[in-house]
Amino acid sequence: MLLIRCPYCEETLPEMEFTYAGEAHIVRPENPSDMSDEAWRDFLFIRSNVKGPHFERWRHSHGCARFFNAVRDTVSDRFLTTYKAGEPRPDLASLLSAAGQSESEK
Amino acid sequence: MTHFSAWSLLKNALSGHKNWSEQWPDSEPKAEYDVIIVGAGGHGLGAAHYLAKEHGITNVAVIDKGWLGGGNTGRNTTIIRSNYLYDESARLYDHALDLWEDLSQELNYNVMYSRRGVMMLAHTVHDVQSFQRHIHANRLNGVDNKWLTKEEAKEFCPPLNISPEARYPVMGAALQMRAGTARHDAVAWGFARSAAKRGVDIIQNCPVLAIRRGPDGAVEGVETAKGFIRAKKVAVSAAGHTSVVMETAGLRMPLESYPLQALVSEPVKPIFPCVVMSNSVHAYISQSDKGELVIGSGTDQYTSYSQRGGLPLIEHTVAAITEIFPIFNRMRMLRKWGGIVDVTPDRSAILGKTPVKGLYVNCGWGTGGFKVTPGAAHTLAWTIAKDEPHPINAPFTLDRFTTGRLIDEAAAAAVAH
Amino acid sequence: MTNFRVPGRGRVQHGKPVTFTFDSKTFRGLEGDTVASALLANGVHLMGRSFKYHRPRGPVSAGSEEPNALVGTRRGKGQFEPNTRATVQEIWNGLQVNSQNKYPSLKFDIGAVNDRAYMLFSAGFYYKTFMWPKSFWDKVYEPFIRSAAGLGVSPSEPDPDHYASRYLHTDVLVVGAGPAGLAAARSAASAGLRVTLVDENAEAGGTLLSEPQVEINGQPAWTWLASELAELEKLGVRIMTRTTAIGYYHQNMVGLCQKLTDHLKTPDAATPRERLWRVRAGQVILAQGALEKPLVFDGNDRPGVMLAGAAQTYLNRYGVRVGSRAVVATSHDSAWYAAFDLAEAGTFVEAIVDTRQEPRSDLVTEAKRRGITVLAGYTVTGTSGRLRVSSVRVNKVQNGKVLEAETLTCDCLLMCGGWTPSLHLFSHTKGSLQWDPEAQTFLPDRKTEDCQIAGAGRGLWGIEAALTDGRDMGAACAKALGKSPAVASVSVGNDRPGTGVSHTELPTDLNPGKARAFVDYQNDVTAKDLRLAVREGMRSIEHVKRYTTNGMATDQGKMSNINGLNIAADALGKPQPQVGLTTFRPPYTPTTFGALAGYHRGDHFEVTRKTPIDGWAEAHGAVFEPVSQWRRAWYFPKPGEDMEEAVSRECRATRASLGIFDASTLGKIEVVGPDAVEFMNRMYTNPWTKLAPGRTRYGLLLGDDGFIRDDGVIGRLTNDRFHITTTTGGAARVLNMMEDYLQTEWPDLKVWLTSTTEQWSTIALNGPNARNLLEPFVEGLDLSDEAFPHMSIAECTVAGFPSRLFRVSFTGELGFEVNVPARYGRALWEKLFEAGQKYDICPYGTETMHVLRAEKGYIIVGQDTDGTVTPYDAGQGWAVGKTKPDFVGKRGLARPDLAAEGRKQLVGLLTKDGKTKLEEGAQIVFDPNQPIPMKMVGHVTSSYHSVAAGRPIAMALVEGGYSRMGETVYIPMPFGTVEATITGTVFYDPEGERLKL
Amino acid sequence: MTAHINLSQAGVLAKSLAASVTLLEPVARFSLRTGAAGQAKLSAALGLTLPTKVGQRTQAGQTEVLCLGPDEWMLHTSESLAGTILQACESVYADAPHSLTEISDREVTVRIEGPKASELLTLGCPRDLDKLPVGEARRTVFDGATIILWRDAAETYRIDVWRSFAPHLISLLQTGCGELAAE
Repeated sequence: MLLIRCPYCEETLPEMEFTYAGEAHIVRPENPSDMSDEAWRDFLFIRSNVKGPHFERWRHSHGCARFFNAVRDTVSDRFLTTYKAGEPRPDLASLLSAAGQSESEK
Repeated sequence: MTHFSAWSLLKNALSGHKNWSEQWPDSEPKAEYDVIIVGAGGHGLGAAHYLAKEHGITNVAVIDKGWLGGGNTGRNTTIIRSNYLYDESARLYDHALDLWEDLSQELNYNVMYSRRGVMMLAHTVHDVQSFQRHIHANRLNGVDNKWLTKEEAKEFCPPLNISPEARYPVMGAALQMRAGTARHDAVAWGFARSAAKRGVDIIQNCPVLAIRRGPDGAVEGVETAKGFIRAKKVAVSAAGHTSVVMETAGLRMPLESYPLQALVSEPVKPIFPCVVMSNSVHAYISQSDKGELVIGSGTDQYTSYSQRGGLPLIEHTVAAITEIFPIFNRMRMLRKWGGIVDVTPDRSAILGKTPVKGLYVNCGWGTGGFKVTPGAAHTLAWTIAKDEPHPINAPFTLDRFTTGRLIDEAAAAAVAH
Repeated sequence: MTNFRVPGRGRVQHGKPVTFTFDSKTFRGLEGDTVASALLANGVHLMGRSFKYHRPRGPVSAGSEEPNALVGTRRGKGQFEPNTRATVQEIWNGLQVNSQNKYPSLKFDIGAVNDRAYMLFSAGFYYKTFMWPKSFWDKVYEPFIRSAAGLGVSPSEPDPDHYASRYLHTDVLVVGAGPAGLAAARSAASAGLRVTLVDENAEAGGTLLSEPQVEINGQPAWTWLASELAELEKLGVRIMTRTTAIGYYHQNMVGLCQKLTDHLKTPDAATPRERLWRVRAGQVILAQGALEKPLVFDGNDRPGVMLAGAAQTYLNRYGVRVGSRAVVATSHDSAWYAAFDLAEAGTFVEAIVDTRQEPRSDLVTEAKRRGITVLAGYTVTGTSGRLRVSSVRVNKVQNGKVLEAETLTCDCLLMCGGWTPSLHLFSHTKGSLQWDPEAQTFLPDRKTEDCQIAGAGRGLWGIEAALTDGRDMGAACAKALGKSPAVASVSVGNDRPGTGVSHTELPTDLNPGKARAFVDYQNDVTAKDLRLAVREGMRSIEHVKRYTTNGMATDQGKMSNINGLNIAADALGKPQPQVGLTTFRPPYTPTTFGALAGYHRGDHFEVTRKTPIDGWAEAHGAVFEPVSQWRRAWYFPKPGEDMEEAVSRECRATRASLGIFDASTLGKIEVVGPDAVEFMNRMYTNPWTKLAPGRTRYGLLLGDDGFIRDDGVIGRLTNDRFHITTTTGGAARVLNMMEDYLQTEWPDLKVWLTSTTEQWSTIALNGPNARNLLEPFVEGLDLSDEAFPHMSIAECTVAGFPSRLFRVSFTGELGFEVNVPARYGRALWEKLFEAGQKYDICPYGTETMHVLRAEKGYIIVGQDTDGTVTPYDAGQGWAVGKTKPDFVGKRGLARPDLAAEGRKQLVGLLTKDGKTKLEEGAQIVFDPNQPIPMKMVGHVTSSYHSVAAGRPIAMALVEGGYSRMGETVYIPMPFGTVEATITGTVFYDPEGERLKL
Repeated sequence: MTAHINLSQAGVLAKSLAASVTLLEPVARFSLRTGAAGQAKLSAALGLTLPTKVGQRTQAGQTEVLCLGPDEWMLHTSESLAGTILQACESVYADAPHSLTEISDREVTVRIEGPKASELLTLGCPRDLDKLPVGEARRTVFDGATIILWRDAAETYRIDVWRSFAPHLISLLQTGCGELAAE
């Protein structure tokens, strides 16, 4: 069971309170009707399915009920960071180096 | 290579088993192959076997980042059935079932395909409607599947609790008598031995780093930890890692990889005669030849390659099992493990050609890949050999996600695979 | 029978005898005994039979790693469990114990014929045969294999005991209460942290319990232990014994299984049998010690052959001599001390056989002083004795050559092949292991979790080393959590540090092809099997393990993995790390299903949601059906009525006069804010702008893929306030989907969603008398058709209760839905039911609701649609606001296949004979005479016997259905083909006159 | 277990040496939702300050407000004051658009108190209760059901839970009271 920091509650809490909500930063286009079938397929179905740091969404469904974003390493399942919906993608390089340090401290 | 039989076993027994030959050599890569298959699970090794046996294509390499059969082939609950709703699925899985029935003889390797029947429990009116829909469709498709009253279900599987007081009372069941289980490792080993015997190279511990495409966009070969290997045809059969490999060929896939957990109990004398699946409470169970209760669970909620999985899911699965089979409450969980399953948006596979010339794919089986092993391998081999879809795998294209022509068993029936 | 108990020795209560039965024979032990120690005290070693060869077996260990001494234990009805470790199960007066996997008896077991034919049952033999004739597999071969397998028998009755679970948050979790664990807990606790210390044994102490001679800080070990435990209690450490850390999960979550009653004669009724703890720790300290390795030689599995450390434990902890004439065979110093202790306790030690040419001189001197023969540089090449070892065959080894054999008489053979650090939990974390060529074992390397390994777990040997390391690791964890611990110095006397060497099979002068040198005792895997697997091309330890089943027994390789690895590596001519170590998987020891299920059994398995009116329905004989988490009244049979009769009556009564229905489970969402209408326009297919306050409309919700997700009637209360209803099963899903769009895609919208599903009790009144019944109860609202027409909503009071009143119908009759605050639901229902008597009011359930709506062609999402149906397919195209620029699903609907001709469309079906009721789910074809597989063109989604239509009616999805009105389709059934005509879906009151009353 | 628990009858549902579980009398409950812009005006209208940190509570007379999320508050007040609350908020709707929705009957409240109250909650609540300060509250989960957990004193809690989940939750608390007392 994972531990997840809710960026709205500012607490690190058990996974049991959260619901996974798929890949992050897949924005629903302004005018879907203008999109090609391929573009719409990509929006609906194509996912990066990263092996490593993955930008994803969670919902604090049994808490503040907010959807938020997270970067999680899908190999270790360790969260590199979480941030509020609407905030820009954090810089991966700096996240990884930060994580690297905390690893080496062990 | 020694032919397996009671006689050869006896003969070797008398000579202290000193003369058995290798079941497959551990090959080093050649510079070039006609076909390279990425992923040495049952699917990949099976495709190699059928390429060699039915299409005479033996200059084939099956490459794996680890040991053969070390992925989902060796990590699943070995349920085999074909009572799917849609014609496309029913044909494919029933084709697999036909192959399963002769596989031990075909491979001269006892894969212990056990036709003990797979029973799916209906716990709600909606389940009943949906199972009836399956049974009628199966009947008109020539697929074995029949309805049991709850009393008949109890008779078929005595440990079953059919009390109306149960939280999810059993309202009846769908039974495919022809379905069952098989010994998962033997499937990988049997295909490997047979393919190797026919000249296929099995290259283990050799991660594929990238699929290389030429100026015309066609496949040229694969970059591996042991260097570049040339091939005009490459088939990716890498289960949970498929999208990672396909990405290197510039193809983004409609796939997500989830952790799936399974567990076994301590071994006991025969008590459980069949396979039982319950989708309302999310649990699958059978008893292995060794006596262990083999129990399958659902996937964790988040995508992952960690193969760890959490405790809460195991708690729920075991609770579900003891809810349906209260006599097992004092049994003990011996071992649990995790696998990585690749899931498509419509829970059906992608099997066959891709937009890239010379690149073939076999993925997206979710939790149901084992049962279709020979069927997927057999039709994929055809497609690779002829560079055209096999009538049975033709509907399982990537294209369907653009057109919307999905094969959505899950949406149609909420039946887990 | 000789008594092997040593008076006054050990931690058992010599004054407190306990009797129990083994294979129905009564035995006497002492309080504090395990089944194994008590039987050994009675001179019994034979406790079980092996898995494949049914060889006689006795305990080889004294702990949870035991592979041989597995028994069935029984307390009473339904309280039986197989495969219990005799070395762990504590005895109590009346405990019933049975041996397993034997017939007719443990001493004479017919299954043992397998042992004669062992050559046939080599590794993987079943892959190579049983293939001809094919038909024999199901009927003959597999049943034979299955009945041969499987150790004990399954329980056969429901379990009367109950189980529990808890969450626990602790700063430091220490696993293992041996010297290292105790010291670690002390350091961490001294820093003021929340510390939890767990141990799988009945009491804390670990090795100290087997080494009373040790002196710590000047105190005898057991005195120090008592005071240290008291000190830890004082510091607030939570100490849990009989508690096994079963698994190590993400981010320092550790699962514990605590046994609470298996050792008690009469447990308290309120006390659960076992409790699962889900522990979340800031830091974890793994102090699980090390496990002793057997030596691998011919006949190393005979009863009486056991680990030297186990013998030492039986003596020092339980006061039991495991034999009167012992031979000790070892490659490690530790076994020498076992020999000394036994000798001192009166067991005649025939000889200490050490595989090393030059054992430690001080040990040799000690042995000599005790008059014990020392055979250094020897190997063990065999044992004899049918049900108990009676002699050992040993040979001198000189520069690699095995010389002639000597035979030593004995009744027990105590072996030690070195020790393996217990790193199972560490390996659950996917932490990496490093092969240590020096110690010939794996040690912890890279960590993935915030944990420390202390003591023998990382290869340290001896009590002093363990105490010091534990202390320091505890301190390290405290520092990691920002605390400064107090660390005291420790002094240890009579410590027994030692070293040893590691072996594959011991060298022999006999034909190795004939040797039965066991590596995995329980699964009967011999060294030969492992070498055969390698010969057949199994190159990874995973393959070897799976091919031979080495390490897959109920001890999960605790006894066999390292010996197996050494032999496989030797056969492959590779160093161990290149062959790999099979990953240990949870649980550490087998864990009962009951403990994992915890409270979630019976009606607590999952929540059952009930409406405020549920109690009334139950009191009035309703039959219920589960619908998602809810239970709903399905129908209300009168005495003697079956379902069909009851439903027909309910339908008739409702259409004739008045029916009352509990619709409280319908999902309800309040949509409020200046942008409410804009949100509704984007979310639902329908246009909402023109819907006036006080009016309602049927709303259709799609996914962005264009397929139907949900539907329901939606009322506009004010410009900025909508009252949405959803399907019962859809409520949570729909709200989540709406929040998702609102929060992530349209955060700019000023609108908020609140679930009001359970705020309201919803009572539906349907039938020509609905208004007549309701009117007198209503205040503040004119119910006339003119003032309050079909599809209206208003707030008023009903029977004095504040209410939201809908005029709406899901039956085709004049209908109202009264929403009152949940607490009043039952009261209002009873008032209406009472007043309704004069209209023969009839309570009806979900089945009648389904029939009545089907007569009107109203769809049920999830029954007439599945996840592949569009609004146009379902005949709901009218509800799609085509002129709206966008709504969820609009683009999806335009995808080629969704816009294609000839999709399956929802139509009515009337069977030609007017009598046959189609089966829901039945498949439809155009050509009934085609061969199988047939081309199916659709299926029946709803089918009922309609009282109103006086005939069976059905709805179905049929390819191109709309353009086939009046055409005949065929439904091939097992009993014959049914003909039906395609019609519209409205079978009753097509003009909707009855809604206008 | 979940047999019949009468939710219309306030009173003690379980009592042991470890803890007691009491169903409390109904109160008026509102879900208040508004953006940052509206908070000041609504605070003024309600005569209290809406707390802005998730989990914080404020009380003004009989009205108690809990911040559940960045734009969400739970109001508890006496039933006699319900109307006043409605009017107060209504009066500022134009300048401070918001959603005020009555949910008095959506949930019920049980009080848990006694020497082992905190321990009792560990049967179903995965939170570290040592990190929930007295005087605060959180929305969290208990054995699968969403709850609001109010900590009123070291060993005194209130749980708000949706009506239909209450029997499931209460039956587990009843089991726990016996279990803990037997320890």
